[in-house]
Amino acid sequence: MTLEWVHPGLVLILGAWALPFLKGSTKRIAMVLLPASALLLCLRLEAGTYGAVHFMGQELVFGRVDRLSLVFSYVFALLTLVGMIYALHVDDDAQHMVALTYGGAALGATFAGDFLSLFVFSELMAVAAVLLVWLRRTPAAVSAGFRYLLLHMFGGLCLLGGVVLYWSQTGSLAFGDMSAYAGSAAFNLILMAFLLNAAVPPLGAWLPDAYPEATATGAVFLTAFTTKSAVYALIRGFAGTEMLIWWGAAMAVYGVVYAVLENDARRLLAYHIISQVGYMVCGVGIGTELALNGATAHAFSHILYKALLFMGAGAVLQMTGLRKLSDMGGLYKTMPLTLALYMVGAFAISAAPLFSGFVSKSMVVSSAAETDRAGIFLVLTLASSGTFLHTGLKLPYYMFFGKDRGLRAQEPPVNMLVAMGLAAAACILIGVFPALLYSQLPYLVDYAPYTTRHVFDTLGLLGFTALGFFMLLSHLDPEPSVSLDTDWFYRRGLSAALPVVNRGLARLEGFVGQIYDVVMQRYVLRVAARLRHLDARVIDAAAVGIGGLTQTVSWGLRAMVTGNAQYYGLIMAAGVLAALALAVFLQ
Amino acid sequence: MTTYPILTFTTFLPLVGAAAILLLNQRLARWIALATTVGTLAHSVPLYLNFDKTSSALQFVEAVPWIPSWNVTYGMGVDGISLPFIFLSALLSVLCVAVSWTAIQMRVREFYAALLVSETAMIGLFACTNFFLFYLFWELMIVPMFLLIGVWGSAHRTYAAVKFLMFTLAGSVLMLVGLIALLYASGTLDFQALAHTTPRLSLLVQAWLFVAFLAAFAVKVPMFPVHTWLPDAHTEAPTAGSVILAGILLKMGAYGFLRISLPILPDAVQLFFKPMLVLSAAAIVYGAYVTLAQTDIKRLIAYSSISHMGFVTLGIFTLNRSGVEGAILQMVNHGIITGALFLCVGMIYERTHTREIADYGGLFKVAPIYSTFLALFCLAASGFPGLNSFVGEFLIISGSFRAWPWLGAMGVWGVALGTTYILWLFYRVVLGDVRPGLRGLRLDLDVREVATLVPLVLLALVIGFYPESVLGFLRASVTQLLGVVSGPGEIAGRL
Amino acid sequence: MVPVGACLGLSAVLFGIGLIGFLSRRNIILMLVSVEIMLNAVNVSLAGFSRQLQDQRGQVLALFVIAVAAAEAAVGLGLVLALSRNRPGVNVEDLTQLKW
Amino acid sequence: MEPVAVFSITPLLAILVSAVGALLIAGTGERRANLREFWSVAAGVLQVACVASMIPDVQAGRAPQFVLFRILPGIEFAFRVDGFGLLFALGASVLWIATSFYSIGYMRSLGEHAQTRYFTCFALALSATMGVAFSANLFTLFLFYEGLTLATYPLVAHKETGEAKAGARKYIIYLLGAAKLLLVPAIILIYNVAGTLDFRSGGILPASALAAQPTLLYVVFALFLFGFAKNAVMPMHSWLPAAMVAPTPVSALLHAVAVVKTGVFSTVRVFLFVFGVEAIRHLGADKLALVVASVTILGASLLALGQDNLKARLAFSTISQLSYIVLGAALLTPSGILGGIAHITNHAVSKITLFLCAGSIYASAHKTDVSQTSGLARQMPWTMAAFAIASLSLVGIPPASGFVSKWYLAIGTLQRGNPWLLGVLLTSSLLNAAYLGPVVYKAYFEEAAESGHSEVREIPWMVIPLFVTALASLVLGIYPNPVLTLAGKVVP
Amino acid sequence: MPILAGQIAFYYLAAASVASAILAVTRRNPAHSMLWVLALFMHVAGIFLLVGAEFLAGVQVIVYAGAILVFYLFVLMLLDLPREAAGPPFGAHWPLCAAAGLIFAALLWYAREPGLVLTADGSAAGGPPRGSLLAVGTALFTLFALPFEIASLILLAAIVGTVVVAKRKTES
Repeated sequence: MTLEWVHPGLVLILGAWALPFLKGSTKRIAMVLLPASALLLCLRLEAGTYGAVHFMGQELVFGRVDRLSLVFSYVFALLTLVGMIYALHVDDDAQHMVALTYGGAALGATFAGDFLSLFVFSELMAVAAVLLVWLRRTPAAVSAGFRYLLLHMFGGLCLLGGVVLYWSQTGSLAFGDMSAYAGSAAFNLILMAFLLNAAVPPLGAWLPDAYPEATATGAVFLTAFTTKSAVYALIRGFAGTEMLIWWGAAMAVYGVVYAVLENDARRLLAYHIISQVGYMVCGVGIGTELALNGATAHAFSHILYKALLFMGAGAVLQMTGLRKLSDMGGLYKTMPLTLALYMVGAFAISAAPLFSGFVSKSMVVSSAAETDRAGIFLVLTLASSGTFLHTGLKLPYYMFFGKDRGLRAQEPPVNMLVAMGLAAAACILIGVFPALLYSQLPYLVDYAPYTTRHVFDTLGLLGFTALGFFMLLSHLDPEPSVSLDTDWFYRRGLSAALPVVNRGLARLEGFVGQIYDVVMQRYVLRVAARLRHLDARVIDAAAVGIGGLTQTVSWGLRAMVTGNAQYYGLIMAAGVLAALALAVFLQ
Repeated sequence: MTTYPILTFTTFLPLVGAAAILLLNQRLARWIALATTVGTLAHSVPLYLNFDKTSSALQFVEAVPWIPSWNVTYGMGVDGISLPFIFLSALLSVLCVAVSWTAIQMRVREFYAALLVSETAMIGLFACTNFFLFYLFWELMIVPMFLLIGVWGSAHRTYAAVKFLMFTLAGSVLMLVGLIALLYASGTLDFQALAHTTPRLSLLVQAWLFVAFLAAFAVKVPMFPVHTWLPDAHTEAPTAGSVILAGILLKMGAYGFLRISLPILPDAVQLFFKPMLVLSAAAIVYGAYVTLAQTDIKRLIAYSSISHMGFVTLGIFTLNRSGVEGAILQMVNHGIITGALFLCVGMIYERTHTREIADYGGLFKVAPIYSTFLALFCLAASGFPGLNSFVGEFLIISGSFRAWPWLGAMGVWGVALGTTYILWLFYRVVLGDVRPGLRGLRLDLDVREVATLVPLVLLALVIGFYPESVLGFLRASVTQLLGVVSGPGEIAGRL
Repeated sequence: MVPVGACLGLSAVLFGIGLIGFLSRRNIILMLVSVEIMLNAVNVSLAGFSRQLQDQRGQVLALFVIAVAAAEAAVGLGLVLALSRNRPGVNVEDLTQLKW
Repeated sequence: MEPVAVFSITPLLAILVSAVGALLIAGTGERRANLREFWSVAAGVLQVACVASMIPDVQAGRAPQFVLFRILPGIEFAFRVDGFGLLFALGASVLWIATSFYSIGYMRSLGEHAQTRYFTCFALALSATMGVAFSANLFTLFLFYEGLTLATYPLVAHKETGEAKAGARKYIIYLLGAAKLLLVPAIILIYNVAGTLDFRSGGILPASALAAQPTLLYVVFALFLFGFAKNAVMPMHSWLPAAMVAPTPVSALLHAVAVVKTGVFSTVRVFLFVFGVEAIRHLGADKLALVVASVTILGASLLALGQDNLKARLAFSTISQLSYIVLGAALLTPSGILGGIAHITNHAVSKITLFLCAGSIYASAHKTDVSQTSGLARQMPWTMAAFAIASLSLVGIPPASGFVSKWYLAIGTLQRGNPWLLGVLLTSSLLNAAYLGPVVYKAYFEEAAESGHSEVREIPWMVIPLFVTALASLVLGIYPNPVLTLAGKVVP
Repeated sequence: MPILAGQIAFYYLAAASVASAILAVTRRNPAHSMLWVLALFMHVAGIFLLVGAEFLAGVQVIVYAGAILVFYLFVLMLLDLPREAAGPPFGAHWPLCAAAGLIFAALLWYAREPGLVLTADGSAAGGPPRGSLLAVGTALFTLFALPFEIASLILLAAIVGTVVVAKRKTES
């Protein structure tokens, strides 16, 4: 760790441990100061490689700084700052520490130059995210967090497996473009790990399952880091993989469809993250400079406006404690400011002109058009219309307008409003001055978003969607339904499979455990008893029997002694007779 | 050699002692017996010290012509194989006198006289160098043992004594016939001459002689089918009787194989060694199984002796160096351990007057010193490495693997069962909760009893860690013995 | 003029008869008498041989046989007298006290 | 690089130190408890000193050697210290000190009976473990291996309840039975074939024997693998859960460090120093070991999932972790073996922390089951922190020591080119997370079921040692070089 | 011709003695058996004469028939046995004894060496035995002096024995 270069991520991670020892206002200042200083550090960084370390015979690079990683580090640091401001009012030290660590880990992953440190930081991110979910301390949160952990462990292990395979084949751990190894086991494993992190269906079901369970402030951080760092990794390693295009497109549609069905506010937004990330994945898949620029830009802007939307929904949750759209409504009277800031986010996400979405999403869409993938172009535009429908219209309408259920919630605390304001300002700034963002993008940008035709097309699209929305308003009432998703598999399936396996194994275990008893008790002892019986009855009896035999013979002989002299005479005669006959005949 | 006839003196000193006891009154009997046995032991020590380990020839030889017409001389001499046993007999006799110090109350003089006569017979048998004397001491041994069991035994002593007599006599009668046939066939009865100088007998004669001697030795060892007298004899014999019986009497049979069958009838041994191996393996496993099922402690240890002696015969008939050396070592070990076990059981029987395992339990809490001794001897009996019978079993099983691998497996199975029944006995008797019956009695050992057990403990440890002390003597004689009997199969050609 | 074989034949027959008498008669005295017959048979054969071998030692032996027969008869009958005193009738089947 | 033998008595001293300690402890008896405790700690410290004094020798390539008796030609009662043995001994003796402190607290707080017997047997068990670590040949190893079984029997049967007795009985029957039935013939056959029992780094089997009797040697290999029942390989494992009936410090030191590690240590010792890598590859016996180890790893982890009792769960986790080491050795690749050996220390450090935490939970909060641990973190912050760190290491998450050995094991599987084994390793780490995770997150994130629980106070005597070992497992993860250099000495 | 007369006499004597022996053995009344035994003794004496053993014949008649037989008769009278009333004269096992006796006789008859049977003229070759009475007397008192004395001793013992055995025990 060369001293002159301080890794911004490390600042956040180590700084977090200082928080519990600070009191009251000094703690608040520190909470803001830490991310701010990290942002400043990132801004001051120039391209180059720093912090190379020799660990277990491997060459680890902690600080590989280039245009791509810089962009992502800016947005991550910025979001950490905004998130911390948003969470100033929360007095649970643990949440802050975890949030900072989470941010630090994301920065770490961005700057990671080799697979090993990337793996280390991504694992750290996974653990931090789980803790964020768990810190909500509701049983639902805890089980959701556990499922999140399991899946990310699986992801982590695939990454580790892939890294090890890659390392054993190439001998180096450098994290660079992998296209040369397309198709190899290592390539697939690493790709799968990042896809899981990027919440690509069917592996992405953890996102809508875990994010709504997090605390109001925690969710803001969750939206940003894990998915976008995965996108960053995909951009760096897997640009131009054909397959990603189709995955991206599918994600876009999948996210929108489920969002429309969804009733829980933050789960709707969570589904929508998947659809937006779909755009980025699709961009990476296309792989042209424009597409990659688009993906990066979209990631940048998406982090900001998605955080803004979550802050809005979080504020409402904070003040009203409600999650379901079906029991919200009529809040515009008491929370006008939140509504306004929320609408900025809504317009940004639906890529309305003068907002950041317009600037970044269109790059990806047009890159699809350039590489004449008509189908993809069509799908992406449809998805963006869907986005405007549910985030832009359905959610605000039912949350703020809709039936007035007499909820008289006040405005959220000041720091939340300030944070939302900052995010909204950023979105507008990028929307109005795209150059700000374009200059930071990894490749030269010669794309002009504000062409009249493009503006008109977008406005037309938005208008039609609005029209459609108001027309079908009655059908779109959110019912308290639970949408089935692939996470059913490991939520129900696994928990069902586990006891069956356990019962079977426990029985086997019991059997093995008892073997020694069975063998010892039944067989050995029974054989021993039978042999003892044999020994006593047969062999001993045989020996005693011989004794008995001699006894009976002697008794028999005794009977011959009748005392009658003539018998003796007869016997003697017989004896002599025999001898005589023998002598005579044997002559 | 030394002009002073040390062997004759060692052999017949106990006889003199016995006569002295019978003449003097009862109170002095114990002390004279102790003095005589200790004297004999002292006498056998110089034997041990200046014995020349390198030569396999007989040492301390004494020869006096006795019956010229039968070419029989009164010959005494000792070589590597018989020396350990002489020392063991002397030692065990001392311990027997010590252990029956308070145990024997009635007819004390006759008891000690019988004990001393048996000692003479034992030492004489191992020290003699011709068949005639061997037979004479063999027969002499039966008489005192019969008396010991018959007079001072417990409940069914007469049955056991008569059974012992019948079995042993049946065997030795056949030996007598063999002896005479041998004399007739080869003209002399001297072991060395028979083994080396006289021309080898024809296979048929050798076979018949082998069978005749087998009968006598098999009953004594005891081998599998003819073993049923041993448990009865052991259960009924007094402690001293069991110690002598297990310690030395069983070894006379095996010693017979080594001294007579192997060197003099080598071709017959080649013919019969496979069935003998099977019999020994059967004895090991069968003995072990039946031991498992016993409920009476002494009977259990008796059956365990059958299994252990099965090992000895297994070792002898592997006919390769490590097997035979292991067998002889195991004979010494078995003498020590089983002798010690019987001493322990005798001591506890003296206090509780019951031999049923069910009546015992939790001895550790009531009699800690006794339990530690018993623990040590049980470990030794189960072949714990570092104690003496591990080395013996190691050599025997290694030899049997070389001769016939399946035998090795049976041997190992025997060892495993051996560990089970000994530790199970120990578990039931010593661990567990204290039986009500045992609570009142003053169970722990007094100084005399500890003194009797300590020498055996020392021997077990010394042989365990330094078996060279016994093996050193055997090496030369065993090589010479095996030279006569060419070993059957040397798979790995090791050693 | 008397062939020895004939004497032997006669002696054999007489001895057989004596034997039958001795083994089967129930009266002790008659058993003793049968013994006398057997002894006579022996004397006949001795005489025959002495004649055939021209050697008088046969006859001397015969004499001794007679002497011994006399002694035996005397003692036997003495015993019979003693026996008959404490038991009526001298029947050999009753005298079985000596059985072990 | 065969280390040059140098005469030195320290290995014997290391063994005698704790044996004498045991005598002193037994001598002082119940009356002067503090003095007795002092003796056991002093013995521990001395033992570590002895063992540590040999580190420079071993590192410089010298192997301290000491021959006591010559039993038979080719069999001696002798000691020889090499990197492998030293590493194991160091781990065991250091952790003994920690456990001694811990058990003082544990015994005092629960007021257990027969504490003298407890500490004496502990010291004896350690001297036996040292014996196994430093034995120069199979005979000495077998002797101390059996001695260890006997020394630990009273510890397992400490509570003297019916259940404790049954567990102890099963414990002794499995270990003694397997030793007698499988080990003795194996040792004898090896003696027959090789003529000697000494350990030599390339293995002692003559080439002629390898060619002549491959099947016999394969059988002997299997006999050794299953004979060392203490390595809890699948069919021979069920004594370990049964031995959980022992008080926690016993299961901590013995079933995490001394007893089970002796089993695995001996197995690896036999693989590398009696058979040797080439011989095993020639016999094809490594496949058997790999299959058995994999089955054990997966089976035991799955079983651990089903156990609600915390100690039972840790027991099954030990069984699966042990087979990592066997797997490592059986891979026959340099880094695989290195990983296996390193895992001995890493697993020891982390597993002992887990067991100590379980003990402290039981002692302070009288909770034994995983389902009862909800909300414990608030009441017992230090214990749960240690538990978390140790489980991180066990699962193999980077900063902790478990990751280092798992990393080398993974590379080992790849050097052998067998992806399936990599699969086994990864799935089992997943399973580790599955059965250790709930304990941690229940303690931290679930509210304690019955609020207003009586004041649960962590006992300092117990918490300090377990936190030290937890930190140790972290430090070994971050700075694994000493462990790796010692282990490296042995890798062929 | 004298040979023929001798043979006829021998055949008569043989037949007569066999018949009297059978009758002596089978008579129910002991007295009758005694008389048949007397007849047997007389015929045997005749055979002795034929064979040339005159002294023997004389002793036979005097000692055997005269003394021993008479002695038997005395005892018979003394015991005053009732006629063999009770039960059959022969023991239950008499067929066995008969068989034994007959086999015995047959064996001896078979065994008599044909060679020994001299042809009629053979006996003549030897001529009359040398003064058989003289020869026997000298032999008795020279060669067999010792056995002669022993014989007298036996007789003495018999006399004393009989007296002791048969004397009625007086309450002394």
